[in-house]
Amino acid sequence: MSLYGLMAAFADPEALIDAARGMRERGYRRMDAFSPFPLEELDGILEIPKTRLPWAVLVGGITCAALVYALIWYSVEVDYPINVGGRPLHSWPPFVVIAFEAGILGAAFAGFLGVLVANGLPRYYHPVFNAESFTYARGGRFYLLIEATDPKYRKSVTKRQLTRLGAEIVEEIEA
Amino acid sequence: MSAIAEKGSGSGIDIAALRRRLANGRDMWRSLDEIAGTVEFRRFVEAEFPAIAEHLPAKPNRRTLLKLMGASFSLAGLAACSRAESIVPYVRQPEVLVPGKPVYYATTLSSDGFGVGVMVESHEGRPTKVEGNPDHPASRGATDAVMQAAVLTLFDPDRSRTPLKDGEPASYGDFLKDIAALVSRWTASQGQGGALLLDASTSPTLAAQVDVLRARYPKLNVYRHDPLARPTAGQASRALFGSTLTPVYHFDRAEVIFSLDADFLGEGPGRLAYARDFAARRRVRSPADWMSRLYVVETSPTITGATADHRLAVKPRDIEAVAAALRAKLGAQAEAPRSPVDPTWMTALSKDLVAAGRNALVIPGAHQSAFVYAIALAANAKLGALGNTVELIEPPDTLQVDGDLTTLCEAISDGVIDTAVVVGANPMHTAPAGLNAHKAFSSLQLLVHHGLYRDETAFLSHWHVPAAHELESWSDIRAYDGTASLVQPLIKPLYDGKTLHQLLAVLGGQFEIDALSLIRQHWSEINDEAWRKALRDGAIANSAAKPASVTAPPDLGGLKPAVQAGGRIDIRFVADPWLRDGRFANASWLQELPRPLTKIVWGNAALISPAMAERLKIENGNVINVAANGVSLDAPAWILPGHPDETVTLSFGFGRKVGSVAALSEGYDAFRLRDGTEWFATGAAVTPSTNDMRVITTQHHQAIEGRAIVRHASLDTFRQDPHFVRKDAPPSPTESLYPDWPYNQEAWAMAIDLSACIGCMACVSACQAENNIATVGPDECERGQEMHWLRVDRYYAGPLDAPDTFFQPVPCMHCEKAPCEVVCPVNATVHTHDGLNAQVYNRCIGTRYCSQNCPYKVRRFNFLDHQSFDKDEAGSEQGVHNPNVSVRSRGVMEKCTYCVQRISAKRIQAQIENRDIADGEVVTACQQACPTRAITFGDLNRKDANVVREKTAPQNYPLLEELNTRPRTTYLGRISNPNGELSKPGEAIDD
Amino acid sequence: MAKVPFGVVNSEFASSRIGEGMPQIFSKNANGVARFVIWGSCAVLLIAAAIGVILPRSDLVTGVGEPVAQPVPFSHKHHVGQLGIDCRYCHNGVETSSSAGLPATEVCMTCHSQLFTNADMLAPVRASLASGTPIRWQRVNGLPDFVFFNHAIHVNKGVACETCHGEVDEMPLTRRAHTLSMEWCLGCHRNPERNLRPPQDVFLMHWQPPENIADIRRRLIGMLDIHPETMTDCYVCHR
Amino acid sequence: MTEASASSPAVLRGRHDFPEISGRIGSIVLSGRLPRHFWTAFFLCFLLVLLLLYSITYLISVGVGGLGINMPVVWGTMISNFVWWIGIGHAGTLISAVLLLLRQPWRASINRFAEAMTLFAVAMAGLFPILHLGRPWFFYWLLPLPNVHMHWPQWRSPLVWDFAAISTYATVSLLFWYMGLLPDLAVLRDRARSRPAQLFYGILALGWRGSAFHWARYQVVYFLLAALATPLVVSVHSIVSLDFTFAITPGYHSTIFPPYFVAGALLSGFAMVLTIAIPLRWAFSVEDLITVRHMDNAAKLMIAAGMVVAYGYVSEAFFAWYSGEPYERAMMVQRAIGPYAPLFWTMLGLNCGLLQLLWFRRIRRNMPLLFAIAIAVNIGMWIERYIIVVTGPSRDYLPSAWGEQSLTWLDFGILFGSIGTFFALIFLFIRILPAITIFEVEELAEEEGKLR
Repeated sequence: MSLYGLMAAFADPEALIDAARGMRERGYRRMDAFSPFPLEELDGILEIPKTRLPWAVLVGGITCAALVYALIWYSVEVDYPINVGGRPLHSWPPFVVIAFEAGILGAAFAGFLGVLVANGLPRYYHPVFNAESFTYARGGRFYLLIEATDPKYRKSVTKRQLTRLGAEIVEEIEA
Repeated sequence: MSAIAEKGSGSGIDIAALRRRLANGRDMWRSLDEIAGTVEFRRFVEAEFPAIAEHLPAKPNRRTLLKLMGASFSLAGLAACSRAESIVPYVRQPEVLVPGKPVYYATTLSSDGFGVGVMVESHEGRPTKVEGNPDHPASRGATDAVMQAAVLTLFDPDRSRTPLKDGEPASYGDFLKDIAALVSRWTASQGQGGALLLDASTSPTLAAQVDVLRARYPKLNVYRHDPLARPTAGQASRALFGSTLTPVYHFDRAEVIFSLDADFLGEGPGRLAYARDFAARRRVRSPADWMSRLYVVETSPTITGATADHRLAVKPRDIEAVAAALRAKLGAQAEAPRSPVDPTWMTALSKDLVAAGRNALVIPGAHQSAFVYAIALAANAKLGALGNTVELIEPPDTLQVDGDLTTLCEAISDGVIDTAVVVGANPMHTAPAGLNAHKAFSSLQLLVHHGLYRDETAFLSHWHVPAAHELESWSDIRAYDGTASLVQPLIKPLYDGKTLHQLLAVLGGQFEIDALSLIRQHWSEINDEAWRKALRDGAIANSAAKPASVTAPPDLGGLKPAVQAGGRIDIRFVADPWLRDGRFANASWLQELPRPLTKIVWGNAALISPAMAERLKIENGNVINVAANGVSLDAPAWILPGHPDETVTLSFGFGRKVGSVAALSEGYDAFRLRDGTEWFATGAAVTPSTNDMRVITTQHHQAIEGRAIVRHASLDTFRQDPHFVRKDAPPSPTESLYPDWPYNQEAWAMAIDLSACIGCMACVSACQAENNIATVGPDECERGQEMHWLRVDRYYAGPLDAPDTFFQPVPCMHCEKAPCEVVCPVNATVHTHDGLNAQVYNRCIGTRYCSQNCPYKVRRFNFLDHQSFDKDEAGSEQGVHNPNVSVRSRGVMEKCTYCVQRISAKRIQAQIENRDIADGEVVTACQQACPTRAITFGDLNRKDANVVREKTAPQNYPLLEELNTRPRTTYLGRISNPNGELSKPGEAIDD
Repeated sequence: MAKVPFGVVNSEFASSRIGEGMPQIFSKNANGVARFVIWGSCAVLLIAAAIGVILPRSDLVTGVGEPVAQPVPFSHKHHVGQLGIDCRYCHNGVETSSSAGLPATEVCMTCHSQLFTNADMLAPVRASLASGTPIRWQRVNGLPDFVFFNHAIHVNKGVACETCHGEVDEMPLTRRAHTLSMEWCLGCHRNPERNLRPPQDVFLMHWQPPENIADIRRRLIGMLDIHPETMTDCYVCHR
Repeated sequence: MTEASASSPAVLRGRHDFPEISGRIGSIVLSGRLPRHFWTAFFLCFLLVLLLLYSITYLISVGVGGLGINMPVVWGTMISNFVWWIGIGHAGTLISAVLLLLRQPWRASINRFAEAMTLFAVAMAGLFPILHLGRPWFFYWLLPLPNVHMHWPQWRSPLVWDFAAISTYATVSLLFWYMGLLPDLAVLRDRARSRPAQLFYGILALGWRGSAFHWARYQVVYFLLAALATPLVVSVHSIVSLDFTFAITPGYHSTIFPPYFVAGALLSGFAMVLTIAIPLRWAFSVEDLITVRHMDNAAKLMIAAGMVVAYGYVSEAFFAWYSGEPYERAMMVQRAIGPYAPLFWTMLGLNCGLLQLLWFRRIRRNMPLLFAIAIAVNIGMWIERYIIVVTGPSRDYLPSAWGEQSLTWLDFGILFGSIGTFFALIFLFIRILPAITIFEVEELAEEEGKLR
């Protein structure tokens, strides 16, 4: 049974942010923070890279719109051309409406699936859940995880540092 | 379930009890509807028609019965419409018959006893469609609305199927046994106490058979009961010329026509021919063309009055005064009587008539008094028209009778008659009010009834024998001009019915003889070749009556105007244009066909003038009590613009409750108020009540709202400005955002001449028959769910009391830029290469968006399951269906297709023969039926096509052209020809 | 809705020790199971779609190739293949009518009053003639009621019997040779050329196209005045 | 803390802490102890669900002829119900997406149930185009599916656009809603004591653990979804309005429809938000989370939307006159004095007249009165849609074809059935999922410094 890391619980967001900053200053890199709601200050501290998901959304949208438009074009020009109300076969204005809706749908799916894939969800079993204090049941505390694989990680040292930074509970969690 | 039905359900039918109840009065029992819920009815259906019984709900309602009505329970080809998976060939294939190809037979249908020649389309021995016979003088290729329904009545499941003795099913053999006893009794007594009551008929064979019977039984009395009889032509000509003659008119020669209450376009045996000639004389396509002028004075609005250039509505009692005034104006009588008509009007009319001279024509109403009739004949003689526009012929009806129903009833009461044989007539429904025919007939020793239905009279009779339908019979009949026409069967009698000739032969002791040999015997003087030709043509060549040459006396042969009765209000009786005396009451097509002027369906109403409604403070549908001749009836009032004041129009044909369809309809029975066979009653009383009765109409809005929908002008205006249809009309858009679609092959199109349209509704009925259009029933009609693909709109313009009436047939316009097509989400309505706006029923999912977006509102939706899509479930009601047209299921949109099945058939034929489709080869059902040729159909890409000629007429315009839908159906603006000297009341024509 | 003092619930909650337990509620396998379920559902959907595309075209649904039991086991193989009777001898409406026509009992009996007069197999035919009751054949090539097919036009424009009905001369019991689905009909209506042959050859079985068939077909289109652009109009089949 | 919340008075009332917030919201779901009247109301709604099922069964077995529709007015309540429900659906997306984009933090307490309302309203709306069909079992012919009939949808038809728009809208709304639910599902997962509840919420939570890395991506995509939903929500009702605008029927053929329909949608949507929120906050005593300020803001938006709608009415009438089109003019006159005039004037009274009361702050903050106005607007907006659907075709080009339709029990059965089903779904939602967003309220409390 290997050790996954140390989980420190803090009472409020400010304490977590301070602790994260402190740990970072101490050279820790393999960290993660857990909070019941997003804390934007952590992005810089944890060096969270800027996500490329917006590009996925854009590509998803454009692809879906183009595919649907192509399907429509194929159906009216190639597969079964029919004179409908004397309108041209390729009546682009109405077709754009459908392509637009399809684009939105594609973009939304790309975004939703993208965020799941990028976040590795669903992930029902995760080591952090092994921490007894880790729960959102009471609205959630604010947690800082130092992974055991961090080069600076020294079990007792790290634990002490965390406690000093205001952690209410620090526990070791198994992988 | 209706209240009526509930009343009856729960108790079994007991025939004896029914008869007892029936004995109490004429409307005691209602219909199949009443007994529909009973155990007996179910058992009956199950035993006779197991296939139907499966689909019969536990408590069948009116809708079910209507659906069952669609056609016969057990038609000949029942084997052929079994499970779709099995196919049944012939055992011996008839030589002329190729499965899949229709065969046409010439035959003749009777209309009030006179023949109109038809061609009947038959599919695998199943007659499905009636078309006019172009070679027949009374049809000239046209049909009317009623004739179209002949195929429907043929397959009517309510038809009587078995002989009945005292109401119980019996065999024909038993009947013959009883008749054999009668024959020997009559032979012994020379026919003493015997009476024969005949329906109206001009059959020469019948007349000959009656003569034979008379010779055999010298004491036999022959009566005729024709509730719609119009005997005055004979009376007037006897008074004037000393011989019984009847007039035949030639509208193709007439320049000025004056109708004295004659609805020559809508009624009478020659109406189709007259309408054709009349319209031909009013065809204006260029300013150089000329048209006749029609003056009408009438006692109840008719389609003839609607077509007139000058129309006046007068009370029935005033017609004689109008006639007398005319006589005075024409100089035959020095002193003009008091005229209800403006003298300037009369002066202008008489000047016009005199100017036209021998090309003038004065037509008396056939139902008018002999006095009016005689004045008209004398006027024609005076104008020199006799022999030109009017010819007098021997009446086609040569049967001599001993009296009418009244005489018969008197004879029965006097004990002179103890045995009566009723052939075809239904006196228990159509007897006049004062005559207690029921009592008289009940006292008969033996009453034999022969008829299509187990009707009111059949219920009273000791023996009822089912009659063969016209389409099942051999017979002969004369047309209005005396042409002897042959009736030949299209199908073997479905229910083993007998023709009237067979029945008369049986009475004469010939028990085994068939109708064909009786007819052939009568016409034995013509050889076999001529006979075959006559069968092919539908008429015996050169059998029309020769005109008699007569000279009119200076006086009227002693005819005097009738004495005016007291009271202010007159009643005008009319026969319902479709149901006639009620004999067609069980035909759902006719019940649901809007009446030309009122657009009322499934019932009748008491028509009154707007002024009278105002005085009585009543609205449409309020019940009024009409009392005359000591009796009264309640009827819903209907305000008809242009109706003469202080007059109530009551129509016959309704109030019948025998037959499941007839029972669905509402309305009153006007026979209950009628005295004798009079068409008028004076001194009536009208009392409004607080009740309402439902009157169902298919057009709720009558005004044209100032829109350029029906464009019209007088002939003078047209000559000044041939393009009058462009005047005051919204400009027609010439450009479209969309490029034009090429139509390289055919480009089907239609032109409808509004000047020629007389609103007779033949087109609508023909469309219904051709295209398997469902009837929906009164409740659905009331909700506005009727299905006619083609409707004839009727608009009024001008003053309420003397409006102009316009008819406009509206089929699908087949727009090139069809708004309906672009909104269909599933491509169920699209354009074809030849410019048809096709409707693909099997692709339709019923969003109804197309109808929402149709500015002409010509699409029709199957809101409910009106006819079953499923062959198995439909059972035998497919009998009348055109096999080349899909039967539409519930939830599907449908509309006029320009009879695409006919286009397809002709195209396939042309392509097999590797040629183009000729102009006039494709004829739509509406076009074919139209008596005035108002509808032209053809290919726009053929420069010589008729339709192209019509469309290049200056008065051609597309309906709602400002919407740029580019309709293929266009209209020719209506042109009338009013007399410039008369500022017509409510003149809306000259603008 | 009546007001409920929320405090009760709340205080009860406050006093409990909810959520102070082990938050790991799934085992380590759960992630694998989740992946399996996700990819599995994708696979099931794909398979279902494939079935939806393939099944309606398969013989299972269309009934192609399945001999239909008939009251009389009539063999086209014998009559056409071995005896060489022309199609039109029995189906005599085919050149003129929408319906090719099924032979009347009489037609069967023209030969069978002489041949196999006592065969048991033909008893229903004899009975039919005697009683006047038609033989109830089972339909093999059926179309829905809203489809109007015309034999005459096809035969006259060079579409052979064989093209739709297959090699009936090899069918001991008649079976459907093609799906007769709209897709199949349109296949030819959109591009009729490749199914044409000179009209005089339409009744031949196993017709071998000559070398220059492509050329012949091109000329046939013009000679027979065939306009493929008009042949996909809905009303060509649906009226 | 954002600018908006800094410059305006606080949204929440009182002081809160995280356990209290999560506990109060979560226990509605997990304790399962709901007021007795909750179940009574649910039962009443369930009766209406049964009515809906019966009506649908009747409709499908008898045919659309059971409704009051006829020729010429072949569209009826199925279409007006559809437009009405779609309109109601709009407020949810607007509150959650647009207010998110505008960084309006007060949306936090009401966005969850507003989104749920959207979903259920769209679900109800989605029912009607199918029930409207003459042959509903073939509704899938609107989809480009591979088939042996070689069928394609007719892409030019607004009904196909509708199909695309509604299904996109429903899907995107669902994704957006579910994404918003993830953190709250994690809370419920952790709070759940029983194994089934743990599994249920656990599976739905997808193993959400609130990692900062996740939050970063989550926020970007959540924001992007909101950005996608905003043009979508506008396009959806515009497309719905094109069903009418595309048609040449008088009264339909009007360019004002798209903006006017969107405004109408917002009006009815906010009315429905109030219709649900006012009883909800009272019954569950969450007046301190869903405060009077929320109600006040919604009321202000309502009157704003209402004024645009009123402008739509005026411009419709004005352009009917100004166009010089006799058909448009006649239709407009007939709308005001014809057979549907009583409905027309009722609509004006409810949607334009009564709404003016909301100018007064005291009325906006008087909950019973506000509730009554919201109900009135709901009714008024249904009438508006019905009038738009029926008056045009009942008075179109050819006077001979003029006619009115009637309403049958079936029309009402389906309408009330759908309302009952909608509320039944809302009740189920309240029972099963947190009706107020836990994490956003916590965030808001944090930002407002309302923590104990």
